[in-house]
Amino acid sequence: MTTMTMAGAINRGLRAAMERDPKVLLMGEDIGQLGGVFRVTDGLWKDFGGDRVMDTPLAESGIVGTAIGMAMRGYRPVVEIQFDGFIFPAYNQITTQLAKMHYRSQGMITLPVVIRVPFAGGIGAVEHHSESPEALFAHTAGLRVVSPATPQDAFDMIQQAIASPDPVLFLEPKARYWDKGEVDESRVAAQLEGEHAASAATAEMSRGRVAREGSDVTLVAYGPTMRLALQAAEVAGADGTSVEVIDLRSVSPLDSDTVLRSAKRTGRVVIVHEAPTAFGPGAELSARVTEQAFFHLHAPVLRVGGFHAPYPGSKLEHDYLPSLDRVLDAVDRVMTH
Amino acid sequence: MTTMTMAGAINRGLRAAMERDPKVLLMGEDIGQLGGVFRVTDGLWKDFGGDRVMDTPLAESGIVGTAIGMAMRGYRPVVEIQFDGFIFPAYNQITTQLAKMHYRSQGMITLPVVIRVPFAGGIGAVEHHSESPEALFAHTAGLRVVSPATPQDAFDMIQQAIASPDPVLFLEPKARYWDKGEVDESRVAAQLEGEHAASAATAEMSRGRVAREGSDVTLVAYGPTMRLALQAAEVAGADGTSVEVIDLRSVSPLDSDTVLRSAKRTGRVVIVHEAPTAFGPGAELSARVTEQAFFHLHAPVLRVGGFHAPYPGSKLEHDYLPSLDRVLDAVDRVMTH
Amino acid sequence: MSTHGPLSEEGLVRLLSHTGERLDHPDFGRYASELDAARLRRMWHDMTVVRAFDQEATSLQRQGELGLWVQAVGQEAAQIGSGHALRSSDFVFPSYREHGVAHTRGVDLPEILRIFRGLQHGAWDPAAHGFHLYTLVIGAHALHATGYAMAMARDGLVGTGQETDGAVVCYFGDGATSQGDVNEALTFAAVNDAPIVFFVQNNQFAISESTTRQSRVPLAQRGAGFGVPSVRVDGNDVIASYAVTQWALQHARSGAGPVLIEAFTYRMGAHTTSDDPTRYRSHADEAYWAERDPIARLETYLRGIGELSDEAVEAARAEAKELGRRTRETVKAWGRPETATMFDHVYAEPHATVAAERAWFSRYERSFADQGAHA
Amino acid sequence: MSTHGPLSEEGLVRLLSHTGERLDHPDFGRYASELDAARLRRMWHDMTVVRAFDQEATSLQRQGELGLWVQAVGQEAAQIGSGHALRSSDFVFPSYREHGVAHTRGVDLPEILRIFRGLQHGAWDPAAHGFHLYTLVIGAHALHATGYAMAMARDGLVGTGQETDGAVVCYFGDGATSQGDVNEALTFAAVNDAPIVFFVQNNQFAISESTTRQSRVPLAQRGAGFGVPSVRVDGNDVIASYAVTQWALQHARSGAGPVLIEAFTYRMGAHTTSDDPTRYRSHADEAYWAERDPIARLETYLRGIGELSDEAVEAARAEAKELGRRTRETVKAWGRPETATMFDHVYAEPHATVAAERAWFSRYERSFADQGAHA
Ligand SMILES: Cc1ncc(C[n+]2csc(CCOP(=O)(O)OP(=O)(O)O)c2C)c(N)n1
Ligand SMILES: Cc1ncc(C[n+]2csc(CCOP(=O)(O)OP(=O)(O)O)c2C)c(N)n1
Ligand SMILES: [Mg+2]
Ligand SMILES: [Mg+2]
Repeated sequence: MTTMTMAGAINRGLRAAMERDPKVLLMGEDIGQLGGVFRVTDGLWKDFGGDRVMDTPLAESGIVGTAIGMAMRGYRPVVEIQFDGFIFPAYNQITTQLAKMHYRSQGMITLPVVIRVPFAGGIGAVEHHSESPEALFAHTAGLRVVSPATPQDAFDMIQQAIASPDPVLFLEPKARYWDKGEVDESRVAAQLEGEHAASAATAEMSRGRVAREGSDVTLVAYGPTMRLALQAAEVAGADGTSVEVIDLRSVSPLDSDTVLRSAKRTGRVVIVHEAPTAFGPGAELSARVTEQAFFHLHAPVLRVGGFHAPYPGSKLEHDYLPSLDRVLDAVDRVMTH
Repeated sequence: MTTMTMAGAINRGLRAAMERDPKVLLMGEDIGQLGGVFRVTDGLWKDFGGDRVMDTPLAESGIVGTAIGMAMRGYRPVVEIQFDGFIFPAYNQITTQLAKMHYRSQGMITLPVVIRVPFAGGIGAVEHHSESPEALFAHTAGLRVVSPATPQDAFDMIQQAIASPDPVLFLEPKARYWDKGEVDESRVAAQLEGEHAASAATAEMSRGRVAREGSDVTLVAYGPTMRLALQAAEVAGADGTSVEVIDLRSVSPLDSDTVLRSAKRTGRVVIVHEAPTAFGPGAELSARVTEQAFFHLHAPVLRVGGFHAPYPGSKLEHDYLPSLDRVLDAVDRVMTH
Repeated sequence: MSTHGPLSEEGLVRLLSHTGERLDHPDFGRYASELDAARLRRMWHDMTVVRAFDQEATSLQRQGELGLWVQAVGQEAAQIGSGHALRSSDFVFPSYREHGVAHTRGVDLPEILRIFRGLQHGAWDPAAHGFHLYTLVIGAHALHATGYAMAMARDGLVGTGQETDGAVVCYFGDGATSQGDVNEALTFAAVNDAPIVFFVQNNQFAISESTTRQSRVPLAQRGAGFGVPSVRVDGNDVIASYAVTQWALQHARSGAGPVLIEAFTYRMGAHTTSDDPTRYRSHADEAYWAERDPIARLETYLRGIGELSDEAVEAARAEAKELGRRTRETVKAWGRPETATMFDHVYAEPHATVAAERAWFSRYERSFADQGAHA
Repeated sequence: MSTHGPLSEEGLVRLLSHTGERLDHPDFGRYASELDAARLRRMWHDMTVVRAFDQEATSLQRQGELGLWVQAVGQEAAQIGSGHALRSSDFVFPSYREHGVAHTRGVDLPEILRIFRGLQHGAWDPAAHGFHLYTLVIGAHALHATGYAMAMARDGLVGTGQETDGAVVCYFGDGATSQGDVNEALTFAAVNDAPIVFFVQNNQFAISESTTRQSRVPLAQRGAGFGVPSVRVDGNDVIASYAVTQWALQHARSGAGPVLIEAFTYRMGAHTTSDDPTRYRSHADEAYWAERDPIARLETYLRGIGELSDEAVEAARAEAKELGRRTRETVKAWGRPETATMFDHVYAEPHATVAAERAWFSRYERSFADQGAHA
C-alpha cells in the first residue's frame, strides 16, 4: 500500500500501462514537457520520450480523429482533453466515429481509445472549466463512460480502461485530484496479467460498489460527488438515518443492478451528481429504478444535481453545485414517506 | 384552411417569416437552387435570391458559427442541417456558443438562431440519416428543442421558433414530411402581429397538448412517434383501454405540467420516442412524473424507445424503432397494475 | 469554363489530351513511363467494368432493390489511375464514392451493395484489402487516415527503401475541403511528416453546390497553406492521375511527409439516385464534360495506337455483362439479417444495457411466438 | 532562432528595428505615414499603462483576489498598434488575451477583472465598444467574427468609401490556427468576400507548446491556401503592426474581402498565472526576447528623436499608478452577485425548467431563513 493523490495514482497507472504495453501512447495538449496543466502526465515525457507522450496540435477533433487512426493500426492511444468544456470540438469524432466504428465494421475493428477528461467543478475556474458532460456521452451506444472517486479506483480503472478493447471516456474529478488515499498496486497488475485480462478489466471497471452500508436510504453518487455523499451519510447517520452509499463508478454502463439490490431493501433512493439534473444521468437512474423496483419504493427517487443553467461564475459555483445541505434535504424528503 | 404536407407547411411557414421580416435569412447546404435535399426550401431561392437563401460551404460548424455572428448583428438566421447525423460537427458551436452567449453576456446579446434538422428514421436510409439526437441538446441550458407532429404545428411552430429570441433546435420528423393535414394560416399570423408577439410565440411553441383524451393510460409522444401513439390509442381503445395521448411538441422545455395533469388522472404513463431509451428524453419525463406524481401512479412509467445500439442498417430499422406492438405491450404492462 | 478560381483548368498536369493524344510533362511525365500498352489496356478494362457495375447498381436502385446508390460515373480515371499506383503496403481511406478504387483493392464490387441495400454499414474487411470502410460523415476519415499514416511511420514502414514502405491515400471531395476535420488533418499530417496522400476529387459539385461555394482559389492551393506540397491533375486523364499519384506515393513512402493532389474531374451522374441535377446544372455543361469522358479518351488513344482490339473490347463487355448478372443475383439472394444482430458488436465486451435490452427483446419476440403457438 | 519554419523571422514587415531605428518598407511604409510623434507617444503611453495594469492584475491574482489572470506582457505592440488602426465603425472579436486592444476600444481595464474574479463570464457591452466578449473556446469566435463581417457587408457598411465603412478584426493565437473552426472561418470569409482581418498573434506558444507543433511553415502562409491575402509583421514593432493593420482594414472595408495578418511576437510572461514556463523554455530564449521588448524599442526611438520627455514618462507612470490603485480598490469593492442571478439570462423568454428550479431554489433558501427564525 502506498499513499497517493488521485492525480498521482493516475500518473502511476499510466506509467504502469505504458510499461506493460509498448502500444500505449499518450496524446494531448501540453502533456509532454509541461506534464499537462494538472501535471497528471508529469515525468512521462522524460521517461518515455516525445514519441509516446505526444504534444499534439491544438485541435481536439484532430486529436481524437488521429487517435482513432492509430488505434486502427493496433495502438492504444490515451488522449487527454485539457478540460471538460473543450471536449466538444471532438464531439463529432467521438459520437459518429469512435463510438460507431466497431459496429460499422461488424466487430472487425476495435478502437481501444481512452479519452481522459479532468471534469466537474469546485475549483474556482473560469467558464468551460467546470462542466459535467457525462450524459452527453452515455446516451451514445458504443462508448463506455467511467469516473473514479478514490486514488485506488483511479489507479485501477485507468489501467482497466486502457486494457479494454472498447473506447472509454475516463472522467477525472479534478477537484479531487489532490485528495490522498492508500493504493494497492498489485491487484490490478495481477488482473491484467491473468487470462481474459481485457474482459475481466472491462467488467470490473463497469461495476458499481457499495461504498458504505445502510438501511434507510440508498444514496447514489460517483466521481466528483462521492465525498459529498459519504459526508451526507455521516451527518444523516448522526441524526439517526442509515444511509447506504453506492459509488456507481461507471455511468455507461450504468450498474443499475447494484442500485436496485439496495433500493429494494431501503425503498428510498437519492442520486447526486454535478451534471445538470434535467436530462442528466440521474434521470436514467430514476427511470430504471422506478421501472424495476416500483413496488418496493416508499418514496419517489430524488435527484440532486446542477441546475438548468450554464455553469456560473465561480463566485456562485457552490450554490450551483449540490451541497451537503441539498443532499440532506433530499434525504429528509424521501424519509418523510 | 388549406391542405398541406408537413414539408409544404414548413416551406410556407418559412416564406411567411421571410416576408414578415427582412432580417430572416436561410443558410445551409443545397437549400438554394436545389431547394434542399427534402425540397423544404423549394422556390425560396428563386423568390428571395441567393442573399437570403444562402448555399453555404460544406461545414456545419461554419454554418452555425457564422449564423451566430449574423444574429449578433440583428439577423435571424434559419439554418438547415442536412440530416440529424451531420449536426455533430456543429456541436461545439451549438453547445458552448449558441446556448451560452445570452448568459455570458448577461442578456446583452440574444441569438435568435433556428436550426432546422430533418431527423428520426423510418425512411430506409443509410448510416447517419435516421437519428434522434434530441436528448443531446435538451440537456444543455440555453437551447430550446421542439418538434412538430402535424402540418398545422409545423407551419405555426417554425414561425414561432423564428420569432423567438432564443436559439431553437427545430426537429422535423422526416418520415412525416409527406403526410397531409389541414392548415389554418391565419392564427399564427395574428399572433405574430400582436403585442408581445415573441413572448406569446415562444410560450405557445413550448407547450404540449392533449391530442386525444382518455382515462386509463397517458401515452406521451412527439414528432416522429405521434402517429404511432394515436394508432396505438385507437387499437387499445378497441380493446377497451382508454388512452390519452399527449403531444409534447417541446422537449426543452419539457412540458411536464401537461403530462402531470393527465398522469394524476390516469395513474399510468407510457412514453414513446425513437431516440435510444437509455439516457433519452423519456428518462427525464419518467423521473419528473415519478418525483411529482408518485402517489398517484398505479404503475411505473414505461419507456418505449430505440435501443442502446447505433441505428442499424435500414433492413432492421423497423425492429429497432418503437412499433405498434411494442407500444401496445407497454400499455398492457401498465394496465396490469 | 472559368479561367481562374477553383474551376479553372490552370496548372493541370495532363498526359493525355481530351481528344486522346499522348502528352508529356517535364516533372510528371516520367512517373507514367512504366505504363505500357498492356497496363493501359488493363486500366481501360477496369474503368469499363467499374462503370458497367455502377450502371447496374443504378438500375437495381430504380427497381427498388437498393435504398440508394452513389454513382461514380465520370470519375473512373481519377480512381483507377490513382488506384493502379497503389501497392499492397499502402492503405486507402475512401469516402463513399470510390468504387473504382475499391475494385483496384480487390473488393468484390457487388459486396459494396450490402451497404446500399441496408444490410449493414460496412461491407468488407479493411485489413484484408488495405481499404478502409466508407465514411459518410464528410471529412471525418481524413483524421483517421492521418493517424493511421502516423502509425505506419511509427511502425517503421516508411523511408527504408524496401517494398514494405507504404503510405496512406485518403480520398475526399471538393466539398469536404471546407470541413474543419480535413484542415486539421492537413495540420496533423504536416507537423508529423505523416506518409499520406490527400487525394481530392474535385468533381465540381457537393451535391448541388458548385466548387465556387467552397473556395475562391483552386483547391490544390490549400496544401501550401499547411506546407504540404500539392499538385493539380486532370482527373479525367487516367495516365496523369496515375503519374501524380505515383510521384506522391514515392514522396510519402520515402518519409518526406504528406502530399495533396487535386484531381479535377466532373461528376457526370447525379449526386446519388435521390438527386436531380437538372435543378442546378445545364445540359451544355453536361455536354461539355461528356466530350471529356475519361474512358472514351483512353479508348481513342489505345485504338489510335492499335492497342485496343475488338476482341479486348468484346472481352470487357462480356465481363461487364457477367458482373451485372452476378450483381443482380447476389443482391437479390441476400436475406434479411437476423433481427437480433442489431445488438451485436455495439461493444467488444459485454455491456449491461445492451445485454438487458437484448434479453428483453428476445423475451418480447418469444412472447409472439408463444401467442402464435396458443392461437 | 530558426531561419525557416513557423519561428523564422523571414518576410516580417518591420518599420522600427529592435534597437529603435526607424525603417521604411516599400509596400507598407506609407500606411504609417500618419503616425506623427504625438501619435507615437500616445501609443507608447497606452502600451505602458496596459502593461502596468497587467502587472497589477498579476499581483492581485497572487494575493488571491482573482482566480486567474492571463497576461499579455510582450504583446503590447501587436495589440496597441493594431488597435490604433481601428475606427469606431470597425468591430473586434478578441480571444482572451487582448487587454491592449480592449483599452483602445474604450473598455475600462479593471472591468475585465470581473471575469477573472469569477463574478460573470462577460464584462462589458460589446455593442458599446465595438468589442465582443472574450471567447475561451479556442477558435470558436473566428466564425462569429466571419458571420458578423458578412452581416456588415449585407448592411451596406463596406465599399461605399464613407466613414461608415467598417471591417471586423478577429484576434487569435498561433495555437488556434490548428482548430477546424479557424480554417472554416477562412473558407466562409473567402467565398463571401467578408470584410474581416484575421489577426494571428504568433506569440510562439500555445501554453507550453511551441508553434512548431502547430505548423511546418510560417502561419501567414495559411491565408494563401484559402485565397486570402496575407502578411507577416514584426509584432513587437508597434509602427509596423499599425501599418499592416491599416492596410488590411482598408482592403477589407473597401469590399475586397478578407486578409490575414501574422504578428510575430513573444509571450514574455507565463500563459496564465497557473502556468510555469520554466518547465518548457529556457532563460536564454527569454533573454533574447527581453531585448526585443516592444515598449523599450519605441521608447528608444522616441527618446532618440527627442520626442519623449521626462515629463511624459512621469505622466505615464503616474497614470499607471493611479490605475493600479483604482484597480485594486474596484476589485476589492465588488460584492458577490446575488445567488439567484445564476438563473438569470439562461433564456431570453421564460423556460419552464428554469422557472421551476428557480422557484424550488428560492423555497429551499427560504427554508433556512425560516429555520433560522425559529431557532
Ligand atoms: C458532415 C456532413 N455534412 C453533410 C453531409 C451530406 N452530404 C453527403 S455528400 C455531400 C456532398 C459532398 O460533396 P463532396 O465532398 O464534393 O463529395 P462528392 O459527393 O462530390 O464526391 C453532402 C453535403 C454529410 N454526409 N456529412
Ligand atoms: C478548444 C480549446 N481547447 C483547449 C483550450 C485550453 N487552452 C487555453 S489557451 C490554450 C493555448 C492557446 O494558444 P494560442 O492559440 O497560441 O493563444 P495564446 O494563449 O498563446 O494567446 C489552450 C490549449 C481551450 N481554451 N479551448
Ligand atoms: Mg464533389
Ligand atoms: Mg500562442
